Amino acid sequence: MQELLVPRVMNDMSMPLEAKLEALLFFIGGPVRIAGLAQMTGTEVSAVTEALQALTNILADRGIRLILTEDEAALGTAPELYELIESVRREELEGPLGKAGLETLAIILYRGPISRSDIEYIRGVNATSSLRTLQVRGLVERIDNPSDKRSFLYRATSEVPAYLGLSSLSELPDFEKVAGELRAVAESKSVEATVT
Amino acid sequence: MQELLVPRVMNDMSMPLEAKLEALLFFIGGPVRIAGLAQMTGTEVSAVTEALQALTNILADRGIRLILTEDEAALGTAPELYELIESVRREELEGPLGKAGLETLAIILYRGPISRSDIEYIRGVNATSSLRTLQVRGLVERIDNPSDKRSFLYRATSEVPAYLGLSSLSELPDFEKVAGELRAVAESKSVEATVT
Amino acid sequence: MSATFSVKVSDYEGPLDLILALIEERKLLISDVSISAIADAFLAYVSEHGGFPVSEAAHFVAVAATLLLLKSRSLLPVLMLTSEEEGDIKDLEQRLKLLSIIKTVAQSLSALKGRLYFGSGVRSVEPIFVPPPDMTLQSLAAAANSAIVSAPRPQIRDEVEVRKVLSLDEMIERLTARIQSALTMSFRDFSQGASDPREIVVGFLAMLELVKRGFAEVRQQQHFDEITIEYAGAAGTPRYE
Repeated sequence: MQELLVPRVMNDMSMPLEAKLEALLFFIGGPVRIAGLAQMTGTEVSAVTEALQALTNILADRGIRLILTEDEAALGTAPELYELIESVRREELEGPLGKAGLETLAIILYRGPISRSDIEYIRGVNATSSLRTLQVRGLVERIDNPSDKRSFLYRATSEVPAYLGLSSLSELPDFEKVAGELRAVAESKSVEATVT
Repeated sequence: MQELLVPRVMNDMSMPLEAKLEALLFFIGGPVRIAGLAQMTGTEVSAVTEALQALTNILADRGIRLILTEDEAALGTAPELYELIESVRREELEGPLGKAGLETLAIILYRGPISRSDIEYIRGVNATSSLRTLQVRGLVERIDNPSDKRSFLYRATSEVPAYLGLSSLSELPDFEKVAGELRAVAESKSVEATVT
Repeated sequence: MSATFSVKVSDYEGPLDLILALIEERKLLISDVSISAIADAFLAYVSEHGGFPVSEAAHFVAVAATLLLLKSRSLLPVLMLTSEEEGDIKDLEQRLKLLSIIKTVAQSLSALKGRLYFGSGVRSVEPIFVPPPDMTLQSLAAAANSAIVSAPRPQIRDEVEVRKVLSLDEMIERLTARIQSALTMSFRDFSQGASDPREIVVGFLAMLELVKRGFAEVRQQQHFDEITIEYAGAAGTPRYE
């Protein structure tokens, strides 16, 4: 089979930004930072975000879908084709996440970015091993805590919507409702704390 | 506890053959024999050929194109985007490996051939993108796992010891000690797996 | 019996998980009343089951102490809790509510089937060996060591004995001795020497334990009355109501 990248001198100005992003995401194969995409294509982040939205619509009922998180984008196979892909996949099988992993993931999704101690506060158990499992599976990543240099926060990666069969985290079940409920309970705590 | 969401009915029958082929080619990432595609999708070769024609048309002015030879099919980036893709590829090849890349390479050198899950267990983070970079740069290669047909092992290419001036990997600094320690860590993984 | 607070990790994911399970079992809503109602079942469960790993000990003891406070507040009106202790109770209630929401969500996440797979990128491009500038024998050895340093240590699965304020066993011994000598005494007499409300609570629980074991008879004529303890003779067969 001949080279897939057929060298041809041509002005790529004719291609819309969506097409460029699609090609880049396909070539790279995994999640790419939106800021990185802007740099590669020499455009503004806002333009990239807009073009990614357009690409989402273009791919809406295709075999390939766009997966978007706040700052990353990736192409993935359609969730409806899960079983087909699973049948040709040659990677070590990963079992489903256990109760601990799912609960920790849920806390990070609906309350994240969140520190380890806040996760432990909610679950009442040590979170080290759950966080490790989630990191190993690429579902969660550790970032610096902007308000405390010595600690870290955990947040979901673009592997999470892919893992759950969603195109973006906004499709999470009852996202607004649950996040609101959690906020309400958590806030009643801080009110309490200032009163006493 | 009430259900927040009714699980989606996953029925890939609703997806046209083009979409299935697109997903398969995307996931595999390289050329696939048309006979193989027919087998994977459980259809006739003639139906696959026809669907591939349709896919060619669907992708006619997109960032991803279908490349067809007589008996193989692959997805590729649009030829008009050659320069863009080439510049990204160069960038991937140059520059330092960084902490994640170096640690992954070191683990493979001292403890390879090693599975992705063992690397991930040792490092505590997902190894997909490090492994991809190391492979693209010709530092690491993927081989079949003799004890598990469904998985792969990773080992250093012969260029690495040559470049480092070693006639064998056992000449790496503190080889016995470091390899032993890595082995101990990887073994504690299987112990943990049986306990939990 | 072991007087340490312990729970088998395999059954419940820590104290909050156990409390939620007990509340749910009784079809109660989360409130200080329902938490207080399951306190006995909670303490019974933890004294009946085996140990738990070191890493869980701190979480468990903190929650158990708050439960003791709650229980005591509902049973011993003489006990005045500090605002900090009241805060602990409110806090526990809040954590249980948060976790309960999370559990529902986690369940619906596990019901999501199907997933999207990333592509493997374009693989037709032949790898080119380009030695990275930072790849040297030294940097590789350093990287291997740094990977080893942050790698997980083999898990220590020892069980620890956790003592909080006073262990139940110690209290039971003290109570037994005093009951035998005085035959009849009031709980107030018994708890007079206690400085920490938690100590009173442990005493109270120890008393309940004695009743259960058939060592003592406890009488309370009316609500808020003096609680009287009587020696019920030799250690007999345990009684379970």
